Amino acid sequence: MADLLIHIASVIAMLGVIVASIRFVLGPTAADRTVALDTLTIISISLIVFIALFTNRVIYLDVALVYGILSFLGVVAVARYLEGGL
Amino acid sequence: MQSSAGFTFEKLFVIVLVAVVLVGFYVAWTHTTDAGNLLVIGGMALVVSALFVRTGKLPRITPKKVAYSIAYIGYLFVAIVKSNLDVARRVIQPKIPINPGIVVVKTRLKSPVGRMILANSITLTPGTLSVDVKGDHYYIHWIDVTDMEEEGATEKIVAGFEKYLEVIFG
Amino acid sequence: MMLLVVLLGIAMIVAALVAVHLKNLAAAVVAAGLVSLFASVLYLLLAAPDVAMTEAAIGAGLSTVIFLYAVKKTRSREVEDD
Amino acid sequence: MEVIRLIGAIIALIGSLFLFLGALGVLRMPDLYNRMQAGTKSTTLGSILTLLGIGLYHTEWFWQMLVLIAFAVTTNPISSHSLARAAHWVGIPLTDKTVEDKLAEAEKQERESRREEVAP
Repeated sequence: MADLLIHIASVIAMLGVIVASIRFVLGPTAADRTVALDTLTIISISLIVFIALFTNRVIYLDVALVYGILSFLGVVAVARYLEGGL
Repeated sequence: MQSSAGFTFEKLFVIVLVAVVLVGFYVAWTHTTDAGNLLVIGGMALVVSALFVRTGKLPRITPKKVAYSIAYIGYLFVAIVKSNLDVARRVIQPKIPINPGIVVVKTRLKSPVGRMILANSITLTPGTLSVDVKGDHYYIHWIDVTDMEEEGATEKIVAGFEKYLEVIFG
Repeated sequence: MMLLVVLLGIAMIVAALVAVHLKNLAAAVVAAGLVSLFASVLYLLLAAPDVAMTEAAIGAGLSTVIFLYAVKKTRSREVEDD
Repeated sequence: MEVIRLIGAIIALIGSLFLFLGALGVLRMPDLYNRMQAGTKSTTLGSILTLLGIGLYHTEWFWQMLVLIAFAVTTNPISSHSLARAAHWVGIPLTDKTVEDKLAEAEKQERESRREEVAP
């Protein structure tokens, strides 16, 4: 029962990746695409943890940690670029 | 090393405290109990925190502040859950019901850390997103504007958080 | 699992095409970041966590910042107005 | 033990549902700031619940999940706030339904003062 629910949860998260990708392709401005990228990164953290769970390897969690630390770096870089700073 | 105030025991205490927090994160991540490993990591954490700790002051910790901090975390979590139900309710309707606008509110907080936490809390609460901060005025994007004036918006958005943050950082 | 690998490959190709076709350079840099995000998850599925970690650090953090810095520098020398 | 795993799986399912709703909000909302509202709030609670649920489902990883939650919650509002500020500064338009924009006047004044500083 619990295993089935976890699998359903991972499929729903994957659907979220697809939906946010559509906004990434459509998005009229660079800032819209950056919002979509931010959302995709946060969903990917959960997706990586799901993959680590299904393959049962603790080392895969390190990739999720790197994304957790660095996910806001690219967004802040784009924001500084738009403001004319950097 | 910006040790402008010179060496004090209070600063040494802050450095050791930061190093202990860093080692705590490492142990939570790796579950290691090896003594040599912990010794090396503890030394590295001390070096890093000595490089980056600038302040030599520790805020006065009282039981009241601790109690208010715990209550604040609970209040914030309830606000996050409420905001998510609100967003979910809006998103799944065929015609999205929004009435957005950018309003200005004013804060009474003085401490910079308190203002930062207030801005981040506003971003996580129902229907509001802090767009810009100029002095003690926050410019907030509100998804459903019910009050355009400064006083009314302040009462509706920040008053609940300020009650706790004033005690914690006051 | 095989299906997920194929989907991620298609997503990488789409993101790369978006990056090539965009006229706005900042948006193209963001699209390049998306390519490396998908590539990182793909490396993870192919059982290479070390490569995935490097791709995450370099692709998401460093290359975005350096690309934007380079775009900024180039533009300020070529455009004479404002 | 089995009950805790089941509770963890249900929490993870609710969290992934919020992640999906956040992505749907990013797709459906009419302008950048409303997209950001959906994208920040829903994904924050979604990742908290998903990671917490997996931590309960696979109990050996509970502390790793807490570290991941700490990083996700602290970095998420910061990136959203900085991007919203930059977007308003470069003049990305709000949707037609907008009733009020107090920041536009303040930014106009700031642009004037910057121009005066640069001019001499």
